[in-house]
Amino acid sequence: MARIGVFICHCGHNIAATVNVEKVVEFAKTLPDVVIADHNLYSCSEEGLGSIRKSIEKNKLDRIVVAACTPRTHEPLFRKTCEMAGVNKYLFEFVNIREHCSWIHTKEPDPATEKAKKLIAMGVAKAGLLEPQKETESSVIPTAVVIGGGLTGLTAAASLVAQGIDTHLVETSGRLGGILGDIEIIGPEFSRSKELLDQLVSELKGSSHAKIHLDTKVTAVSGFIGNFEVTIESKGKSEKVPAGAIILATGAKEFVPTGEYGYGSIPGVITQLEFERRLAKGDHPKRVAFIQCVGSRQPGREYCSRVCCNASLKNALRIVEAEPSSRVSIIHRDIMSYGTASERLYREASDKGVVFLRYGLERPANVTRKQKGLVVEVYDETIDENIDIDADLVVLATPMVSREDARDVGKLLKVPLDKYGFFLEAHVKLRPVEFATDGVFICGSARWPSSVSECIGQGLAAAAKASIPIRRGKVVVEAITCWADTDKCAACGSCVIACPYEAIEIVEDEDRRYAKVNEAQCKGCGTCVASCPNDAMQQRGFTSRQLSSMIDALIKNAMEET
Amino acid sequence: MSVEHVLTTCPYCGTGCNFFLQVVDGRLTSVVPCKTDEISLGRLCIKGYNAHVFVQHADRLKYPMIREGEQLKKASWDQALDKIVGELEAIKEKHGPDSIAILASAKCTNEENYLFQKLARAVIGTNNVDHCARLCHASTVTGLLHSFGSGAMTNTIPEFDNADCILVTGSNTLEAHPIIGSRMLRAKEKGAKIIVVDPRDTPLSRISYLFLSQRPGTDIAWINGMLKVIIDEGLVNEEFVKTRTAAFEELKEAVRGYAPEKVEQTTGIPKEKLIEAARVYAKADKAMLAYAMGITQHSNGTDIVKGLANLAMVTGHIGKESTGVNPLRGQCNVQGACDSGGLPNLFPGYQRVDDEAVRTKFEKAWGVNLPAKPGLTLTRAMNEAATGKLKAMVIFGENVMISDPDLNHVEEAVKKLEFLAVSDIFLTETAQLADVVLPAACYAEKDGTFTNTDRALRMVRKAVDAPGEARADWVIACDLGKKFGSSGFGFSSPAEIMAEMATVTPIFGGMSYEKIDSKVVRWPCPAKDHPGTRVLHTKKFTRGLGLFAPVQHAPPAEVVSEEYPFILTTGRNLFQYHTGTMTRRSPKLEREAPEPYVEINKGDAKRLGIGDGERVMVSSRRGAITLKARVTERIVQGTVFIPFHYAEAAANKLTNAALDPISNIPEFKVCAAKVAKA
Amino acid sequence: MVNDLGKKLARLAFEERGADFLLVMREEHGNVAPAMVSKGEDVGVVRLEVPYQLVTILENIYPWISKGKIAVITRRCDEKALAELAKRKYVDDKRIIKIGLACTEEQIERCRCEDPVPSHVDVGEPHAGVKGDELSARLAKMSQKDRLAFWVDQYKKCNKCFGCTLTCPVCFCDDDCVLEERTFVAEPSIPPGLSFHMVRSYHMIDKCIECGECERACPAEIPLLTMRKLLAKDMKEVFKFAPGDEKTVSPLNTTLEGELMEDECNER
Amino acid sequence: MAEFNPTILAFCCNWCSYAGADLAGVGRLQMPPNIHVIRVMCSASVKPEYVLKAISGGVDGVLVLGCHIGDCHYMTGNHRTAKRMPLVQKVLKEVGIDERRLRLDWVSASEGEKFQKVVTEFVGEIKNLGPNPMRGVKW
Repeated sequence: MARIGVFICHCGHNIAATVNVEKVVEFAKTLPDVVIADHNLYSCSEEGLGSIRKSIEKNKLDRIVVAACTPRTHEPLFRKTCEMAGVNKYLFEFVNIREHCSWIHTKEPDPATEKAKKLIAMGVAKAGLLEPQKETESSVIPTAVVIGGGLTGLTAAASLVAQGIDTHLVETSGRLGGILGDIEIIGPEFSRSKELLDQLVSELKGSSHAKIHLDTKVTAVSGFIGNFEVTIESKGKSEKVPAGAIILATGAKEFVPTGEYGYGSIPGVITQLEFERRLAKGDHPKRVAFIQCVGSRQPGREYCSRVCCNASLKNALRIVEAEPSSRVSIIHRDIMSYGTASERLYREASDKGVVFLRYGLERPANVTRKQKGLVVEVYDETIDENIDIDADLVVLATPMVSREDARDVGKLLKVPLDKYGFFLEAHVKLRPVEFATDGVFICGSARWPSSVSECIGQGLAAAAKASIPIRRGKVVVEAITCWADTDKCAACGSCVIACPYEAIEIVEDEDRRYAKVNEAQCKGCGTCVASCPNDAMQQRGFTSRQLSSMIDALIKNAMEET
Repeated sequence: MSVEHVLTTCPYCGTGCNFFLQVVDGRLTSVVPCKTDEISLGRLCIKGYNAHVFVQHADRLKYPMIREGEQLKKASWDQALDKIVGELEAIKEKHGPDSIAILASAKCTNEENYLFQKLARAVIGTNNVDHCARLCHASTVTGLLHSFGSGAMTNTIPEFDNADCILVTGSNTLEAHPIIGSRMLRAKEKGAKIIVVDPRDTPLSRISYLFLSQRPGTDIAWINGMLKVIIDEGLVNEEFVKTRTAAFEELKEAVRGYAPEKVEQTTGIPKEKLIEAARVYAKADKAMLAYAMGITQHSNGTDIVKGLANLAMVTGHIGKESTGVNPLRGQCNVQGACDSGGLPNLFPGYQRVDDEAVRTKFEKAWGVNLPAKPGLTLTRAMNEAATGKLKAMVIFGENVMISDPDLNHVEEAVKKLEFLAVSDIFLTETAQLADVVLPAACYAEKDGTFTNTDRALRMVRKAVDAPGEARADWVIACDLGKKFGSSGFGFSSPAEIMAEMATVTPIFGGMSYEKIDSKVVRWPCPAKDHPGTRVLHTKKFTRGLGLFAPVQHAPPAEVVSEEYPFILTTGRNLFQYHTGTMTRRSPKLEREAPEPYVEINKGDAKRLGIGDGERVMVSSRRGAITLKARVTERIVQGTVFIPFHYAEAAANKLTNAALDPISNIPEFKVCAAKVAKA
Repeated sequence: MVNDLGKKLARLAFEERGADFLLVMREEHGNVAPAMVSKGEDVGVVRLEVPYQLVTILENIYPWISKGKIAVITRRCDEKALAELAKRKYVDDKRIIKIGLACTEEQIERCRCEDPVPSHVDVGEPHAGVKGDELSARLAKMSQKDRLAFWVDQYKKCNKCFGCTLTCPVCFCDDDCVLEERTFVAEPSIPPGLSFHMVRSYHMIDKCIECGECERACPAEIPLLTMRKLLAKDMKEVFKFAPGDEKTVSPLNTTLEGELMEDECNER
Repeated sequence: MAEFNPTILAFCCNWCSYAGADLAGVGRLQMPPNIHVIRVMCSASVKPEYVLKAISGGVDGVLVLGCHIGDCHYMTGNHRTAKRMPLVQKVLKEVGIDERRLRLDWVSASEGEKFQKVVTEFVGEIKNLGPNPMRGVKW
């Protein structure tokens, strides 16, 4: 029989001002298997943690319930406290009576108190059924695979190689550098992209740790953090690369207009990237009109690509600096030139006579061809007037969009994409360059349209993150994985179909067939649990008996009250 | 590769469902219902579906054992049988044949029981043969014998379908006889009114038309109460009473004092309900009365049964299709064990041992002199053993150490015996005390017949071989007979035994394996060309006129007191069966009801501060057990219920061995108890 | 002695289709019994009008039959059941020889069967299916309250024999059914309450092939088949899915990609 | 008679809806105190059996909240949820229990307001539906 201790937190006034903590403590004492219920002003304070630790030892507690804030922030702290007191950290159950109770029922102290009681009864019921867990460890292959040979991929690879980590760089095209390869000058400091790229490439070529695969694509990925097997294919020949970590740096591509502003039909209407190539060839037109947000920030593609404004500003300056008499105008909806350096670009441009006109989505500019050149008809919102602009060249600043192969890559690596086809990181702030799938990392424009500096920063970040498991040499999997109760399993295979990670297989031994979970591959989503008709599939820390007991506790306490 | 489906009869309750045992290469793999079976209609209860599981259980007894000091040591069949014969002969020599008793078995076939009683009477020379019917329907046999002249169901199971009113009392039919219960459900769907009289709110009472909840031990009060209402309201079937019955005036006199108000005080049944019940039952065109242990297991069980008989006769609800009095027998062959003479006062076919003519008939048939004095009942035998008058017992497939009342007393008695031999399929609590233990074949390993509760002979067919050296009990009985030097045991098949039985047993006179192999035949079946009998007492009662018995309410032998404020009543649950030797070895059944529990009313529990699932100690003047409390509204305040299946908390440690003077049935259903947090 | 029907089936199974075993129903002891025979002369007096669920019997014994082909009398629903079993690798389709049985009108009536004719009829006269189920219609007309009352009354009669699961051809975890535990079925005794029946309904929703065996086996005569039919209809409406096809996968375990609901789910 | 105060169970996935609920708390967004949250890793691990058990036991409403389709932490977990729950509703409907007692919805980690809105709406809806009829049933 379990010996449960319940510790209820006042969180200063945060909880206690609404929930009658003393009453709840008295109630908790009446719950099955509860040997002690206590309360602290701040459970998470040194003092609070200390008193919990003492109580565990004094009362020989083997299950601990803390009713306080949210497990998403504080669970690790209390789990650690349990461990320090000699109790397996998985014998800890967190009840959220702040975010989910006191804070959202501030005007209803009595109902909030009743609710807190029920939540704690549910937590205690579950705690009674918790079992100690052992976290599994597996070794890590000291090799990394970087997918994508653009700036981001090169940066990541170079960083890994510099750390002495064997790294395979896989690039689908025949050349390294990606989009940056088409760009001569990089803003805002007008450095030459070539220098940057050559530097990185030479670092790689010069290292025994690096292996570069051009004209190569990834055709299959199996395994899990520490033990991936990446199948790459080049000119019909395929090769299997074992790897401990994978960095995804497949980048994005420029959106090619579909007839907007006469693109494709009117000569002289080109895209930013096409313009970059011309500039690289040294051809500097006199009269240029940039149109921003072509194909972005509009229904269907609502996002701002963030890099296009800076590109236009940079190129506008290059023109006026090359030939001060040039007439350059930037037709925009808003100028996105964040950060001090970019802000400087904007000011310089306007100082040097670049004309800025503001148009609205509902009244876009109109480009026509006259004998002496192109005419851009703009309705400028700020001055509320129609203006005609003569131009030799109209440059359409289009957004970066996801590559058409993004979805396939996502499927290969079992990682999610957002609705625009960009890859979704595990958490915007907490895990910005990681995927939910351990061991797979994301950086650069594959994640979101990124500037050169962002690509470099993220490339380095991803490399740093990826090197952690490789350096450690082993990975620990949190014990929330699923397993199959082989006695109950009827081998119907529902779980095999349901598992998003292909972590389950039906195995045969002697006369029996049953499901087996590869726990290193299991991410603990529990999809298989809900697919199992006879409850053979179970998830650690979320077994059906544990959750059912919570439901029973709710019913018992709620129905008796009414 | 062989797959067989062997048609046989369920070894559990007395309904006698037929089903197929599925056998794959000698392995019992499952139970398949028999869709064409007239009784089960291809439906089974959870026990039936699991009836194959215990058969090939590792715990089965595989070889004979003889006690050496504390231990039971493996022995050869000859050693074991010689030991038994030797011991019994010596004891008979020293103390006379009546110092020996044989317990026949409601789990054995008719043929086997016939041999058991023959062994006792013709070989050992005593009428000391009885079996557990003593604990369930002894009072039915005595009661109905008195009123009608025959102590069995007057109708057949399928007839429940067409009744307009079914009065069920002292029977938790949906749990104890699920497939008979299903017949009642069919009737209900057809519009029959079901009346349940029971201290417990049973699954059946919850869907009944009327539910009367009486205090345990007050049955005669409500029965007489109904009789009075029927008489006062002119609902008596005058014609029937005039032409078919005797002593109606005495009855009238007897029930005068049972006005509904007064009955309400005694029983706790609201008078309106009692009156309504009386009217519904009396006015029905076809009314079936069904009852079980709740009626019989009282120190005045015989009288209560007579009371029910009165109820049926007053209204003329007997002797017609779907109309009659139906004791529901609780074991696969408890009816048959009685039919075959496993009773101390009766030869096979309910022929009295003290009847000169009958005895001469059997003496001729068996070629020996037979004792005239009725023998000891099972319950009396235990007392005699305790006092040392009874020296030896041979027990075939019964587990008295769980099933009998006041177990501490039983244990003391059994331990006092000079010699005990037990034949069983598992090493039961009783077998553990034996001097010789014989491994028996179970129902799936032998041929024979069971008589189910509606008097139908049901074939039991061998599906698999018995484990190890285990033998069928009929073979064991024959071996013993021969070793005693008797000539009357040279049978080579159960069919031959049935043939002999038929010659001396009028009600079985026309029975033969050829006949019953493909037909459902119910006794009485006096002649070869006789189709058997579905409804009893159609023209006249077996005894001639139906005899009204004036019976009076008497308080139970033990009433509640300051110290023992609760009435304890015992019974079965759906998933376990009797002493659990079979069901507790069937995982699915064990999983449904794995541990002993006591049902206690919500109010009582609150008062005693007992929560659902908490451990409590229940004690009576005879003993105490601790078990889990099941807090429920399904039992009246002041009463607690404990299923008797569980050795670890045997309800019968508490029950009272107070006996009904006529039938000697113990009062399992009422004793005073106290409940406290453990 | 072997009757003509028996002879015909024996010829079909053993001579024409090379079966090693034949699973049929035949007369035994005045009853009709399921029987598995391996020789024509053992077939006996075959009787097909008694609806034994042979697929369930086959499923039970299959694990012990290591080799050889098994011929089994299959109604339309049995075909579907076999498909569901093969889908889950409980039986190897290649080892099963189906002898198609067209159900009688009475049987079709009893099952309220809409799809009674097997893909290949070997015995019996094909008859058209019947549309709809009288009770379903009645339930549809009822108020929610009355509908619940109806089912509660029905379920109150349940005494947990597990006949519905044990005799069901596509109920495959009956060695260890979750309904036997207290995890989702709280009631300690009978009747087992609503969750028992709702959980089973849910488990059946992507498997039930409407053979009606559960209803026939039910001692309480609960109209289980009607509930199955109602939910089968719902399943068709929501996912255009019906069990009984070896190639289809239950929608319950697949993603939304390329499915009707995708958009509707995207923004709710 | 006292005002009906429904008991409601909510399953929230760890990554989106539970975080969303936390955010609602942080924002002190007020809502009726009838909801009792059980945290699961993914809405796809919510066994339909839980819902059916809860409703059979008298719980007045069950809310299943997951990440928006496409945002699932486990890629396509919520796809399964999106397909299971409608059928659970059918099971309820056919037996005579209002399917609105079960609601499936999507709340992202940043949608504290939506959590508040969904909860408030649902509690209101359940109040209109009245107590779970199973509360009154005596087996």
